[in-house]
Parts: sequence; structure tokens; C-alpha cells
Amino acid sequence: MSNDLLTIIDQDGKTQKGKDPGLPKDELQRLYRLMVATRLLDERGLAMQRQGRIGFYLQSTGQEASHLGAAYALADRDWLFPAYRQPGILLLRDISIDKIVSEWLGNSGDTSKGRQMPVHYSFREANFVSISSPIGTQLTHAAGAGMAARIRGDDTVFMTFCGDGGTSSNDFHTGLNFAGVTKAPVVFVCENNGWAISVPQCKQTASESMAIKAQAYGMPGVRVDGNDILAVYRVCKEAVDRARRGDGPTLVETVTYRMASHSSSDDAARYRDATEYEAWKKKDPIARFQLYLKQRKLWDETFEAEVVETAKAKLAEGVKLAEARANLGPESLFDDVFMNLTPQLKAQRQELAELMSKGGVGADVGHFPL
Amino acid sequence: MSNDLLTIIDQDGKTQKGKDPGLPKDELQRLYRLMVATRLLDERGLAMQRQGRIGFYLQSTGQEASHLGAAYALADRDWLFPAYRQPGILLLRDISIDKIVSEWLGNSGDTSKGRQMPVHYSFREANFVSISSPIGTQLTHAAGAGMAARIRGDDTVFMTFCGDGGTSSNDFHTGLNFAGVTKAPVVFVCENNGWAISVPQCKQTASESMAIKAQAYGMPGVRVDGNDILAVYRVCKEAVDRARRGDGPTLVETVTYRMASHSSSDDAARYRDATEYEAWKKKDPIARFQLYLKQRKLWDETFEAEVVETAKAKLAEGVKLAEARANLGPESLFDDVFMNLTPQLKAQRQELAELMSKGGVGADVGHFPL
Amino acid sequence: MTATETKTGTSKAGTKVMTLLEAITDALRHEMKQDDRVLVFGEDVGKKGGVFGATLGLQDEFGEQRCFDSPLSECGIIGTGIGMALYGMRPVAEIQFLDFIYPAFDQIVSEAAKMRYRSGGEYTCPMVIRSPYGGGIRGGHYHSQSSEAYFCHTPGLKVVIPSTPADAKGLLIASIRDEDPVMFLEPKALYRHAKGEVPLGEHVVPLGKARIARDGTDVTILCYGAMVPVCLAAAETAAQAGRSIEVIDLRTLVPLDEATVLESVKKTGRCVIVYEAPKTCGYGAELSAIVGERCIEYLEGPIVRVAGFDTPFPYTLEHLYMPDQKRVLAGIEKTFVW
Amino acid sequence: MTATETKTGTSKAGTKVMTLLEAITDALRHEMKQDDRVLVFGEDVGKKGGVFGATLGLQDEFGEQRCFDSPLSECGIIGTGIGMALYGMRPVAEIQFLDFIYPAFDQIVSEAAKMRYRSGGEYTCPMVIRSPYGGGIRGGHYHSQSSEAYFCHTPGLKVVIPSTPADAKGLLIASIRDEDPVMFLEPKALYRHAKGEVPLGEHVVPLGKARIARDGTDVTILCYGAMVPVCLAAAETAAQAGRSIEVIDLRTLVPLDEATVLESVKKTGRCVIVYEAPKTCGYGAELSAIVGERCIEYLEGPIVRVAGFDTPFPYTLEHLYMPDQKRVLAGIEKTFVW
Ligand SMILES: Cc1ncc(C[n+]2csc(CCOP(=O)(O)OP(=O)(O)O)c2C)c(N)n1
Ligand SMILES: Cc1ncc(C[n+]2csc(CCOP(=O)(O)OP(=O)(O)O)c2C)c(N)n1
Ligand SMILES: [Mg+2]
Ligand SMILES: [Mg+2]
Repeated sequence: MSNDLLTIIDQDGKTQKGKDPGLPKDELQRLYRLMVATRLLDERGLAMQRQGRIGFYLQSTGQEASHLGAAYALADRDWLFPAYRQPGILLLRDISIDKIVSEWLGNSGDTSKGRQMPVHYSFREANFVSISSPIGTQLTHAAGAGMAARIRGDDTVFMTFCGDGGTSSNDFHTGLNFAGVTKAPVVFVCENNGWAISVPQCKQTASESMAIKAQAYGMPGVRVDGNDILAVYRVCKEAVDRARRGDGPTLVETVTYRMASHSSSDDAARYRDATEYEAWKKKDPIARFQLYLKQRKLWDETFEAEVVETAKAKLAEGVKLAEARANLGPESLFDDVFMNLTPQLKAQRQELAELMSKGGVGADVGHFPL
Repeated sequence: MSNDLLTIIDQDGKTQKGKDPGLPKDELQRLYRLMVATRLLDERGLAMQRQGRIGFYLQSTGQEASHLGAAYALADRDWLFPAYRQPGILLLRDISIDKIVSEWLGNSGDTSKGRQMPVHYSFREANFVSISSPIGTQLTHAAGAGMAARIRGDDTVFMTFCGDGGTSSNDFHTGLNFAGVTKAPVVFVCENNGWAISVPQCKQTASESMAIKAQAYGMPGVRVDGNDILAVYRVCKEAVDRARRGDGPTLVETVTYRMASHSSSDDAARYRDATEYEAWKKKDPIARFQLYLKQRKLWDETFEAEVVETAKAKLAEGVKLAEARANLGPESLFDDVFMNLTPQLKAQRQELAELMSKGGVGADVGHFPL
Repeated sequence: MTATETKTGTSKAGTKVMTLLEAITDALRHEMKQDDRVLVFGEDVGKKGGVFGATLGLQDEFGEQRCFDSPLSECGIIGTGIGMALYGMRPVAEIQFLDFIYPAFDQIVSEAAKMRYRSGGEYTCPMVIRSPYGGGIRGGHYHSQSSEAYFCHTPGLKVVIPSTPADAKGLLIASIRDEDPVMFLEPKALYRHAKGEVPLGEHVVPLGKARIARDGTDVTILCYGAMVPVCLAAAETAAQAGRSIEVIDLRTLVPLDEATVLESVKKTGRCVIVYEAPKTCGYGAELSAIVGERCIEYLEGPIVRVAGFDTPFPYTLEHLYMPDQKRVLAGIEKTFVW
Repeated sequence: MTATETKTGTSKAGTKVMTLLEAITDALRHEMKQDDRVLVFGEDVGKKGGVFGATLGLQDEFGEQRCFDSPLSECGIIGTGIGMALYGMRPVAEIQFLDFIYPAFDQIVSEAAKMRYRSGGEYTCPMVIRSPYGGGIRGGHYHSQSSEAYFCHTPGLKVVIPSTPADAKGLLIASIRDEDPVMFLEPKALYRHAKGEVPLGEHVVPLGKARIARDGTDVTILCYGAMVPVCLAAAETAAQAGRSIEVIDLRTLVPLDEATVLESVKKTGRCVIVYEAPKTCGYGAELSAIVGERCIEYLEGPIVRVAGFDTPFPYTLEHLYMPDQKRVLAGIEKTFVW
């Protein structure tokens, strides 16, 4: 049933009989490390924004289980068409802090050459497709890539993410419909964190759940506790296997909560009740998983200290590397519009170069969003 | 259940106990007249296109019950946001044949001043909103009008139509979602005639039915035999009442069949199996309703002859009136871009007038679609 | 503030210094008060008051029926707005950033713009689509674009871009009262930076009238929105070098006040056109074409366009992408060289 | 057919007389044969072969995997096409009429056009979007529009419009092999009316090179697509009156072959620009701007634009809306009057 909610780890850290996916111990610990590192990365991002070292940041605090559990179900060769709130996947796929922070800075170490605001990553080396701001578009790309893989006979699986707000987009409808008709090997993960900036779920849709929307596209829809990494993993693993078998797409709704404000430009206190936050704080996905590990004797204070220390050291080192990187030169402004520069672009590049050679060029630019 | 199919009149013209909506006898006969007149109108339209008297036509043969039964459930003050395959509604709302045919001709009697291809009607006098070609857009307009009526406190109901192909449009998703969230008083009628030009339903969506898509928007979805006018009426009447009560929108799927080619430009034989057509021919909505009326002693050969004769006479007279109307003058080209002509448009009108005064202006234009 | 502004419109209640953003809120409040058909809606416009704060306080003042949040769908914001307009309301829809308007492009171009024409005038679509546009806030690729040319090329749409607080109020009020769909594009770079006296109460600046933001005799600069202060600053600098520059703030791109434009260029004999959108096929191309076609015999130097480059909008190199004083000054000089 | 055409590209297998439509099918078949990454899809392109027949027979020949019908969603056609391109295929998407492309506008403008730039070149989008555009078939309001300017104003898109069968084939093949997204707009009025020799087999016409469709010395006409034969006919008529008209078929709007355009106008000193889209902010505005800005000292008469009017596309008055020979001739005469 699309409206039921699967939970595996209960409030005491115990799992329901027969539901634990049975991951190896070191993998469980690895997942924990990733969750902690993701949160620390996020805190650093916000801090750097507040310090004026980067122009914008957007946190995923509270949603670590939701996106890490999902992406962990993939094989390395599988592709990701992410939204903007899944930074843990970068760590899962071994992208260095240096590269991540370089993206925030938009410097010469940024794979996307400073063309986008912070957190709009592109990492081809990790099959992590360039993130765009317009909500939802990636859902249809994932369907198309899935169609292509089927035509080619590849067994690649494609996972794509959107938020609760994203379910209202044209591309939610389109991406799921095309994937449904063509049985494309896609896992659509809707991270339902209750809010689209200041708009609550009840103003987003009247449907009983996000998962039930799958029925409109003839695919299974599953609703899972998004703060329970084992539950998310289990559901997504089934969906990934199903897709790989050729049985088509799945819509997974992870029920979670956006613990932070929407972004560094937002102040959730203006529109959101503190009691809601407090209730969700008790369901923190990291604390929950920690309890589980503790139950299983895979966690203690020493381990915790080592996990945090390692993550912090990596962070510090990565930030340092990134901040030492050079800025991008002005000529890079004209690259990558097309594979080759057109005569017009060459002329414009030349024009700017001449102007700059006389000095003093450069408009005043303010802050985001103002 | 969104996938069940409600039928009232069986193959022998009998109704299932307790399901007959109990319309007065003269109203039943009126509905029959409308169905016959609609089909004759349609035949005339195609004939005129074949004779080169109009440039394009699009038939609704086989779908008379589906759209007439639906619109009959409305009050006169209710609004229609139609697609292009519901001509019977014009007759139901007392639009003269003269005006209809003038629209085909795009002459001075055309309410839309020859701006659109045939069958893209606009009749404000009948709360029948201007039809556009882009598929699905009207669904969102209906939602918006419904939202406005609620804000105003009016009890107007809005009915809007689309095809099975239309369910794939951005606006299907958007219109239903907005109506669901705002409980707008809208009845969405999806006339599922199995085909979107040459694309069959199975390539349009993998969902089990069109009605089930309602679940994605938190509204009831009902599936009804679209060739059974009483069943369509009954389902739509409930939906209209529900909307008027303030209980929100409904999605109605009328299961029917496009008996003709898509339009005068299309040849369905190129992509459609004749056996499918033969099977549906046996379910002709007019024959079905005739049988019912006969059962109830409301139909005999004399009645039939009178119905056909009256309709034909009206048709002949209307076509004659319309064909006698003058063409539109060239100056009308510039009206209605805005309420008032801009200086630019005045200059362009002047330019054309000057050129025409020297004679010989006018490009060669071919035929649709070539 | 120039004298021209305070002269337009009528005001019985004095003036107040406002930012451009405050002037917009003031216009919305004024219209919501005097016409209960006016509805304000869009993403986050309710409790949050919009991401820039343009609708702050309106939901509290007028209730959830008059100022409400929509689902995350521009297609729906515009599409339902059209439905509301058809039913007799005066919808004022907010699109959070102009970069996000494209999911609604079909509704704007195929429906709102064509409704009156295609129905022979039976149905109309008096609605305002408000949206912040342009660069200057480090918004990168998707929070900075200037796509006014798309709308100017679409018959049936009016396109309005204010550059001062007083105009923002007066033009927005005129747009809301207009019987046709109006794209009301707000230069977000000026939201808080442009400050000036705004007439309190009733204040209407008619659509279709340009504003001479600075008188001059040597060169005409045609500009609008956030480029106006940049051009005024360049004109000031040029004045120190002895060049007398006339700066025309177009205010309304469609319909264009051609008379004011042509008169000025005929007077000065030189023309620089400044816009931040990509150069090719931008609105400035139309301006250049009009000037070239209609004033050629008056021109004493080449027409010069200073515009955004033909690249997508960058992030870290934004300061080089956006036309600045220096580029405008270089443009002015080019009009003196054949 | 002019000599210029048969000279471009290479062909080892002779030529055949084809309509423009047949030449397009031939190009698609040729590319599908030689590169199995090429996929053709859209509404009704399968069994029906498209509403105009451009894809007729391709499903039979290459199977349902290579040529398939999509659901009724332009957003999906383009959006999944982008996904296919990202994954390494060469999608060739058909949009049934250009008027119906707007539901996909976000995918085109925000995604396809910007993919390479925003990802720093990591991800690219080599895809072709084919669509019939323009008037001339009594298609009215929604089956006749020419909205090429929207795409030309969008950095990251190439825009190609053929006017002869040989070019249609050669340019389409070049577009499919291009590493960037190409809007390939087909003048539907010429689908069956333009006939000419087309090289069999391999035939590539490079993007970015205009074609001098007729040599002349007095006036340059810049045009493309369905306006080319109209302009050639006008040139012929003008020749009888002693005017020597050069007609340039642009072929590629982005990137524009500026060199050929400027050279011709500098030679003739006069320029008429003909396009069927609404005049304001159409592609012709950019052409006029370029000519005005770059050739002013060579001009012996005003630049003249002959274009569609600034109204939505009409139905019964289409013959008056579309630029015809007469209007082009009047335009030519205007270049002789200051
Ligand atoms: C098409 C579009 N419209 C508006 C925006 C502005 N915007 C950015 S994020 C956001 C809310 C998204 O909510 P949701 O999908 O629930 O994701 P979440 O932020 O909660 O992860 C909005 C409205 C956008 N990026 N794209
Ligand atoms: C946005 C858009 N895309 C394509 C078309 C071309 N077209 C016209 S009708 C049609 C099929 C519609 O099928 P359906 O919605 O099932 O309605 P039916 O014709 O069966 O009544 C198509 C593809 C269009 N009018 N609008
Ligand atoms: Mg959310
Ligand atoms: Mg259908």
C-alpha cells in the first residue's frame, strides 16, 4: 500500500524481526561515518557562508539517512540525477572535500568552472550529473537515460531525487510517465521533508502521500521512514534490483524533515513552528543509527571520537587545499557555450580582453538573494 | 474503485435496477435529438472539408454520449473549458448552426473573427471558453476559474475536457493538482477514446486507467462507460453536485472510442486495426440510447424521421446563412492584439492598407497540413 | 530622483522615501485595497512574504484568500492566473525568479498572450506577471537572467521594467489596471539599492511613455531597469570629460515609446544601447534596428550595443559579464569613431 | 537549384530529385544507418511516420527501438532526449509543430542549452530538435508560428533553417553530428513545394556558412527558410525592372555567417531583411542591428525589414500576414528612398 510507512529501526535502536537488511559490520560503520561526515560538511558550508567566504549554502541536515541510504543501494556504475540536497552522495562516491569546496568557491578547482552557485555540483567521474536549479528537470533526464540504457542493452540503473515541492513540477509528471511507459530502469526518490521553502506539504498537494502518485504511472510507490537509513536502503535496494531486472521504475517517498532553514538566505522561523522542529529533532537519523550500532556493539565513544576527528581533519585539509586554488581567468567566461567558440564568441572574448587590458572593468555585484 | 467501469444501459437497452438517473421523458428525447444533431453536424463538417468549402474539420463521431452526457449535468450558468472534440455542447447550449459554420469559414459571422482553424470555438454567450490547440492548457484555466469562484463565494461549477493523450500534458498534472489543493469546483472529464492521433493508450501511460490518476491529487476518480449517456450523466451529475457543495473536484474518465480518423488530415487506416473499429461500432452510443428509448416507448420510426429531418433542416439553413456572410476585412487583422491598438500596430495597419491600395498583395497559401 | 518622476501620476498624500521593493509592496497594497478583484499569489508569497519580501504583510492584511501560496509550479501559477482573469479577477502572479518562468512559457505565450486575439475579443486576460530579473546579486546561472526579449517578441504581451521606486509603484498600478497581460519585470539588483521619493496613495505612471532620466545633446543612451543607474553614472563621468549624454529610461518595452527614442537620437545623432541580456536577439537588437532604420540620415556615428555576452549567465565571473560603467563609457566613445 | 548547392558536401553516389521532406527522411535514414546511437522519436513518428511524413518507413526499417512514438508531452520528448544525449546517444526529437514546443521550453532553455556550460564541459547535450515551422498551409493560430528568435537569443543553442532539399539533407546530417544541441527548423510550406537534386549517400553542409542564392549588385536581401523562394521570385521580378538583387540564404541563424552578410551589404550598399515572424524582436532585428552597426558607412539607403506583423498568427487573413513578393518588392524600393 502506497500510504504505509516502512520503518526498521525503532526508537530504541532495535530492528523489527526479519526486516534488517543484514549489511556487513564494516559497511554499517562506513555508512555511519558518511552520515557524520555529511553533517560536518554541511555545518562547515553554512559557517563559511556566514563568514562571507562563500556566497551561498544549502544544508541537508536531518536528511542524511534519506539520501545516503538511497544512493548506497546503487552499484558504482549506476548514475545519479540528483537535486541539490544530497551532498552525502559525493562523499559516498569518494569526491574529495577539495573538489566540493572548490565548487563552493567557483575557483579553478571547480569541475563546473565557477558557472553555478554553490552546491550545484557536477562530477562525471562519479556518474553524478550536473545539478540545475530549476526544480524537477532531472527526473525526465533520468527517464531518458534509462530509456537509452534499455535500448543499448546496458544494465545501468538511474537514481534521481526531488523534494515534496518537486512533485508539483511538470517534470515529475513527465519523467514518471515516460519511465512508466518505457519501463525505464529508474528509481525516483522523493525526499518529502514537509516543506518547499515556506510552503507546507498540505498546500503542495491534496494526495494522501507522495508515494501514491506512483499509481498514476503504473509503477510501485513505496513510502519509507526517511530518518531510518536501513529502511531507506532496503526499499531502494529492492527498487534498484527491480530496475536492473528490467521490471521498470519505482517511486520511493522518504518521509523526513528539513531541520535547517531552506538555505543560507532563508529564515525558517518566519513561517515554521518550533514545536514541529522539536518533534523531529527526536528522530534525528544519525542518533537513530548510532543507537542501532550501539545495540549491535558497533559503536562506542572511542569510535565516535575517531569518526568525528577523521572527518574534521579531512574537512580542514580539503578546505585549505580548495581555498589555496587560483581563481578562474576571464577568458574562461566564453568556453563551453559550444564545443568550439563561434566567431561571435571569439569577437566578444577579444572585446573583453581589450577592455580589461585598459583596466578597471567589473560591475559591482551584491549578495544573494540581495 | 478508480478502475471499475460504470454502465447503466446494457446491450439490450435495459437499465440496471436503481441506476437509471430518472430524467423526464422530454429531456431524454431532447438528449437523443442532440446526439443525432451532433452526428449530422459532424458529417456535414467533414463533407464540407472534402468539398473544399472549409479548410479543416475534426469529428466527434462515437463520442456524442461522452460529452453531451457530461455537459448536460451542468447548470446554464456553469462554465465550460472544452477541448476540440465536444461539438454537441454547442447545440446543447443553443449556439446556432449559423454561428458554428461561420466559425468553420472564419467569416464576419465568426465570434472569433477568423483567427483560428475550424472547430476552435469561442462563445461567451454560452460560457464556452475559447478553445486552443495546445493540448491540456484549459485544465489549469478551469482550476483557476474555480479558485476565483470560491474566493468570490459564487457557486459556479467548471467543467473541462481532455483526451487520453491530454493526460500526459504538463497541464493535466498542474490543473488537477491545483484544483485538488484548493478544492476548486471543477469536473475534469477525460474522454479516453483509446488514441492520441496514432498513439494508442498503452504507449501514453502505464497506469491502469485514467481515473486512477485522481489519487495523485487527492480527488475522486470515476470511470464510466462513455458510450452510455445515462451513465456519463449520472457520474457527472454527482461530480457537479459535489463541486457545487464545496467538496472539491472530480476526475471522470469516459471510456469511449474515436470512430473517425483524428481529423480531416488524418487516415486512421494507416495505423489502426479495422477489427477494433468493428468492435466499437457495435457499441455506438446513439444506437444504444435509441434502444433504451425504444424500451421506454420514447422512440419509434416516426420520431426518428422527425428528429433527423428537423436536424437536417436546421443544418441546411444554418450553412446557407453562414456561407452568405461576408469575409472579414483586412483591418481586422490588427484588432484584439490588445484592447487598444499600439502606435506600432497602427503603423503596421497603415502600411498594409497603403500596400493593398496599390493592389495585388497576398501570399500563396496551401492546404492543411500541406 | 529626477524631476520627471515626481511629475507623473497624481498624489494627494505627499511622498515618502522608499526602496524599489517597498514601492512595489506599496503598489500591491494600494491596489488590493481599492479593488477586491486583485489577488496576489505565487510560491512563498504568503507568510514568508516572498523570497525578496515584496509581498510582506499582505497576507496578514488581506487574508489568505487574497494573498496565497501556490504549489511549486509556475505552469500552475500562470495557468490558474489566466483562469482567474477569465472569470473576472485581477490576478497578480509572482514568479520567484524570471529564470524559473519557463515551465509556464506555454501558458504565457500560447494562452495569456493570445486569448483576446484568438477569441475575437470575447475572452481577455488582464493579469500581471511580476518577476525579479537580471544580475547583480551573485545569483549565478539560474537567478540572474534577463529574458525580456522572449516576451517582447510575443504579440499580445506588454512588457514593463521600472528603474526607480516611484516608477515601480506607478507602473505596477497601471499594469494591474491594464486590460491586457503585462509582464512586470523587476530589476532585483535595485530592489534595495534604488531609493527615492514615492507618492503616497494614488500614483499612476502610464504604460508606453519613456522617461528622460538625464538631458543631453551629444549621445543618446537607451536603457531600462538595472542598467539605468549604471548609464547615469557613466553619463556623469562622461560629462566630466565634456560629453553631454542623454539617458532614456524606456520603462515600457512593449509598447515602446518610439517617439521619444527617435526624437532624442535625431537630436544627438549618436546612440548607445545598453542591456544586460545576451547580446544576440536581445531587446537592444530591436532598438538598434529601429534607430538604424529610422534615423540613419541623422546618425553621426555608429550605433553601439553594450550588452551581456552570448553565454549563459556565469557565477564567479559575473562582474565581467554584466555591463558596467566602463563598458558603457567605451560604448560612448565608439559612437565617435567610424 | 543553384550551382552553389550541388557544390557543397561530397557525394559519390550521384543525385536524385527530391522534395525537401524526402530529403529530410533521406538524411535521417542515412544517419540511422551509419550510427546506431541515432534515435528518432516524437509524437506519431512511428507507424504514422509523422503528421507530415518525415519519418515514414523508419520504424519499419530500424525497428521500434530506434524510431518510436512518445506520449503526448513535448516536455518529455525533449527532457528524455537530453537524458539520452547525456548517456551517449544521438537523439533526434521531432516536435509536431513548432507552436507546440513551449511545454518543453524549460527543458530546452534551462537544460539542453546550458548543460555544457554549467557543468564546465563535463556533460554535453548533442541532440537535434526537428520541428516544422512557419505559415503557408492554412494552419492558423497554432500551426504556423515562426519562433526562431527565442532560440537564437538563447546561448548554447544552434539554430538551423534549410530552404532547399539538398541543404535540408546536408544541414540535418551536420546537425546530427554536431556536439551541441541544434534546433533544426523545417519550413513546412516548402516540404512538398521545394524540389531539387539531392546528393545520394553522404552529404554534409557545414553549419555556419550562408549560401548566396542569387548574385546581385544593387540590393542585398537577407532571408532564410520559406522566405527564400519568395525573395528569389521578388528578385526575379525586380531584375525585369533593372534592379540587381543579391539574395542570401542564411541557412544557419546561430552561428551566423556574418562575413558573408557584411561583405554582401558592403558591396550593394542596400539591405532588405525578410522574415515571417512578428517583426518586433524577431531574428531580423538582430540582422538589421548588425548591418546598421557594422556597415553604416557603406549604406546608400535605409535598412528595411519586411516581416510578419506584430499580431498573433491569423487564420483567414493569413495571405495578408505572410510577407509576399509584393511586400518584398516594396521593401526593395524603400531602400532607394531616404
Ligand atoms: C522551477 C523552479 N521554481 C522555483 C524555484 C525556487 N525554489 C528553489 S528550492 C524551492 C523549494 C523546493 O522544495 P522541495 O522540492 O520540497 O525541495 P527541498 O528544498 O525541500 O529539498 C523553490 C520554490 C526553483 N528552483 N525552480
Ligand atoms: C502541446 C501539443 N502537442 C501536440 C499537438 C498535436 N496534436 C493535436 S491533437 C493530438 C492528439 C490528442 O489526443 P487526445 O488527447 O487523446 O485527444 P483526442 O484527439 O483523442 O480527442 C496531438 C498530438 C497539440 N495540439 N498540442
Ligand atoms: Mg521539501
Ligand atoms: Mg484520444
